[in-house]
Amino acid sequence: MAQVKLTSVAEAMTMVGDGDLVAIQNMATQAAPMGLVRELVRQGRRDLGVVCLVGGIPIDWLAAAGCLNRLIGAAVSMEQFGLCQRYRKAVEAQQIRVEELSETALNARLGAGARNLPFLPTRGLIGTDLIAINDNLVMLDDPFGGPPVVACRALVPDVALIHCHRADRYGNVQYEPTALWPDLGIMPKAATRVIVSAEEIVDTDVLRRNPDRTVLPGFMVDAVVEIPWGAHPTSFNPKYGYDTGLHLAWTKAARDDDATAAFLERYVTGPANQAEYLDRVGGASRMAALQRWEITT
Amino acid sequence: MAQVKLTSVAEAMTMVGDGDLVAIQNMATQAAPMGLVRELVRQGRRDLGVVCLVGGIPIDWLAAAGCLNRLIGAAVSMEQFGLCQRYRKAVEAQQIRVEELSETALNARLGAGARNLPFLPTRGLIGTDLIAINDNLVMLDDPFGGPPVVACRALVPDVALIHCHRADRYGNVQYEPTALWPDLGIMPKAATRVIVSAEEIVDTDVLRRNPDRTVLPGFMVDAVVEIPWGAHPTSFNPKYGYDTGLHLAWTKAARDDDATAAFLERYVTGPANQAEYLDRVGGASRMAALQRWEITT
Amino acid sequence: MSLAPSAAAANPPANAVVSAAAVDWRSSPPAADYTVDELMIVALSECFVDGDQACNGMASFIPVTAFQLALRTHAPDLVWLAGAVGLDPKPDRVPASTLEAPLWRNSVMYVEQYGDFWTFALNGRWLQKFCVGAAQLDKFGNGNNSVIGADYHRPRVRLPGTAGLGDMGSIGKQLYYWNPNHNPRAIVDRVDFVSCAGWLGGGDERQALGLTGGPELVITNLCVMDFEPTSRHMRLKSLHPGISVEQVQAATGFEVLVPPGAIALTRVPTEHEVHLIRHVIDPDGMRLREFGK
Amino acid sequence: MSLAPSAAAANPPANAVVSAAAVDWRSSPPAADYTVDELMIVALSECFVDGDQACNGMASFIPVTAFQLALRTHAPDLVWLAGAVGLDPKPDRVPASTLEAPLWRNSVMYVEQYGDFWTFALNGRWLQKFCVGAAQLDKFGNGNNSVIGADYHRPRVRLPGTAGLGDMGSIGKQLYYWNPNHNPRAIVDRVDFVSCAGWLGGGDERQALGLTGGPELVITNLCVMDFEPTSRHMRLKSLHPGISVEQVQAATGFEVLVPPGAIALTRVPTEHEVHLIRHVIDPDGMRLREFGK
Repeated sequence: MAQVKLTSVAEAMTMVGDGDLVAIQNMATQAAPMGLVRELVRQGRRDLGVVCLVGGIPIDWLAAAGCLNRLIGAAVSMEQFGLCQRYRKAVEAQQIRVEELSETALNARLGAGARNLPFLPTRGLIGTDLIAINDNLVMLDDPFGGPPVVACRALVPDVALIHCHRADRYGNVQYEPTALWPDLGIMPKAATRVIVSAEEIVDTDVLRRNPDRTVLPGFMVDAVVEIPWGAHPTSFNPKYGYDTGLHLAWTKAARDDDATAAFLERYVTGPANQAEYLDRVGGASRMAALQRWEITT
Repeated sequence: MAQVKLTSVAEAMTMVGDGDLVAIQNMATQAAPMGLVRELVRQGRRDLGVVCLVGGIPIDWLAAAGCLNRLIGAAVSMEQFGLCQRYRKAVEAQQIRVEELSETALNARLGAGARNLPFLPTRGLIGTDLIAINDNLVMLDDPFGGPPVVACRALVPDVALIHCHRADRYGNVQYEPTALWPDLGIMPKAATRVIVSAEEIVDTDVLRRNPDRTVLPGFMVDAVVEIPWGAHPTSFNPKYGYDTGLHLAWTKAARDDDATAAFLERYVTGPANQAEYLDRVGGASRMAALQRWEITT
Repeated sequence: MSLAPSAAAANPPANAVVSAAAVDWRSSPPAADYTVDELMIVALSECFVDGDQACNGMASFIPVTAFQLALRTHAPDLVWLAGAVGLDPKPDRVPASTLEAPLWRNSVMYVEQYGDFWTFALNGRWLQKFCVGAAQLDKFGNGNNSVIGADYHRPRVRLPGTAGLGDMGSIGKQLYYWNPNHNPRAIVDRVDFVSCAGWLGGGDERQALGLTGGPELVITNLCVMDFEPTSRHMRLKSLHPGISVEQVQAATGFEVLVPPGAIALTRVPTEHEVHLIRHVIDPDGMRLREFGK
Repeated sequence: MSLAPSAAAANPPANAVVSAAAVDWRSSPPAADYTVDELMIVALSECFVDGDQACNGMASFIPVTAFQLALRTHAPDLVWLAGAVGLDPKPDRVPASTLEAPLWRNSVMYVEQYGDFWTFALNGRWLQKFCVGAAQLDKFGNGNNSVIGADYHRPRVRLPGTAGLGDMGSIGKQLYYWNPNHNPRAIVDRVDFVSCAGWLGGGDERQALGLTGGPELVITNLCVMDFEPTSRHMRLKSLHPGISVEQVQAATGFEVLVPPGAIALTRVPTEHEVHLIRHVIDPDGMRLREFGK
């Protein structure tokens, strides 16, 4: 039915080049493609831009590793674990330039990119200071004589990084019933390339049992890799919760340059593969606890 | 959690007034809220407008009964059963005015209506004759210097009629996994009022088993009624197929004014309720055959 | 196969649980041992009534506790969209995050965000009240979660970002600000950057832009404030028991309007409300995290 | 719980079925007893190759049979979105409707229409070929499914309506018209109303509007036609065996361009192709409904 897209994480991430604009799935402490993000750091990508809805720990790790020079998004926060301190410092040092958008404006930019429209309108943001500072937003009169709108210029990320519950080797992507945020609903459709990590690669016939749960067709996907627990330390409902302990360890390390470097070496660049990473973060017993959504510090 | 919306079909349809613009779910031979539509005819509504994606037999019955004076839609067709002849004759006699839109233009008009935006753009229709004849479409330059778009004015139907697999008494609407057309995906969200018929009214706890299958929240719905086999003679996958025999009987009757009147009396205005209607169209044994998707003439 | 109506359609039941809760709520005496978190929750809860739809975002322990309190007392028909995802959920208790799945356990619907949630929010008929937590809030009810400092591109402090606030302030919502730490750096004369549109420069400036809705109330650990209808300037509405006008002024970065005459006292939680908050809705005390505990 | 890779990831299997089908297809001799429906299906099938995504609308028996034939012969990696809903379905046989659920049985994905299908179609990278059935088709490849008559608001005949064609003609698709009843009222000098944008007035008029794609082929029961690249005027490409240029001209409402020299013959279906069409893909002969049978 289609081409085989299954590959290794190392091979997949060579599709991301220095300077690329990378859309990353992530809602605060949820559902980030962490296996793919760690590989970006390991491969030493530079001058990346990030597009995110509400970015959390992957943004902070990429900022800490010096991979980023710009970000387009609605917010960056780890919610209960606070602001992303390495990201924040890099922005304050003007090393990362931020295009801050409201959620409807980000959705409109991505929706226009996905549909090959030059812009889409929103009625959000009117009255805020976020319009004047942004060349990608402009007030536009309604041609029918109604109220004006904010035209949001089409945004086409170079690549989108997505994590899912299961996929087949052709890149058909399935998601279990849970929250469906715009970073899965629209972001990958806007991107030029899509790289997907899956908790599990399954035969296509497994996907046919629940065609309503397939969220991306294989023809949109350029590479798919199997990374069990691939969203850790973010949550991946319903399979597992976020890792409180690793988030806290990171927020502590992030206060200090040496501790940050040691943390990145131990958890990000050091492990040669997902199995080594999982060993270092606590192995099967810890994953079992997260699977029960236990809050383990 | 919310207000009770459960009522009778007769009571529900008093929410539709003469002259209203009524959005009707229906894709050719699929998924039309026929129990609600028949009640519209029985109550003798006049000067109605219809909004449909691809309208089939409900449009033809409404046209035959003299209920319509305008239609906004992408097509009217019963696919294998041919054009809707009573609708066609009424249009050719200039009794029904047609605003014909491409699918993306209809979606854009409804999407703008649903989101309280004055318009949404499409790149469909450019080059066709459908733009010049329509005051609700206008070419608009891209404020960022890209290609022009067709601005599609917001459309807000007065009421949307929807059929679903199950609902609770609060109007939470669930749909089994199957095709999800824009007349369910966006049309009810644009309408001022929403009336839903359900194959079955269930306890809310039944809906909680599959929250991903709930497609409309109760707060959007104004009335919900239980009408088993409520889409007959259109199909309602996966529960039942379309009724070939009744479609053929209609296309034959529609050729002749007397036969049309007799058909409407027998199947539309005559039956006092859904049980009587089901008796006249073949009762439980016929429904069982449709449930097996048998093509029964 | 049956052609008969289903049992659920034929027998709409009385909602016995709701009635019992309503009786308790009405007859319960003021609590002697309430705390300020409970006072704020009760005050916010009163803003949400039957017929409203409420939703919450990240780190919103006070709003999610307030919504659940309203549902169990005066507003049994309130619709709650937990995390802007889960419709009418039945969480065991307030969890450690207000944007993770444990909050929306046992929902009736998972609302897809891109198409559905924002359609509901933009439409103008639903979700017409929104609770806002902002790093900076000014005298005209504008919010800032973007940057501290004069130049957006050279911020002294980078804040998390506007997220949904940049929308909610502009699309006709009634805004309810809450702040558990009323201080002059948080409640300021003018925000450094408007990332949530309030009454803008005051007066009819918001209306002139074609915006409806706007800031309604500010609920802090010291008082409840509203906005004077002509100037749209922040105004004292009620003092929490034991707090003085002077304390409020000292904690505020501008001169709060004080209406003439006696200042009302914020209603004290009832024993029943305190019981629900402490033992039923939030037994783990997650709400105290908003107070740095 | 396992931390090891799944079996499906570790063992990508060879696709044995596809290979066998490919061999049959290449070595099969021309069929002696093919019929014109099969000839048209084969001609359309050849237009869809590996890497393409194909979708179909209502009453499209020839396209859906052609897609399935391509999948079983030269294009095993073709992606088919049945009814613009079901991804890679496995229908038992061509059913009585090409827009009802039996066509998309056993799909990998149900594509939601409003958000997803039209996003895929508008994007410009996918679904780049589209089969069009039009009541009227003119010499520049414009289609009409709207009205017959000079005044849209006073039609002599009300046709079904543009549905998706009004989009597909304008958003960069390569259009493949099929018509099993080539006659001068259907293939006309100028359509009464353009409801599917083709080459418009010919020449570079389409390009001047910023439109890419455009009509590629017209496959009828008499011949295959393309469009001359400069004038964009319809031109004979191949004659079906036994059909003359004169028969084509007599059945066409304008003078078809005829290239100099011998006219090619449309390729005759192989025995294998006929077998697949008659006995595997469409054993009920639903495709003959397009010929009024």
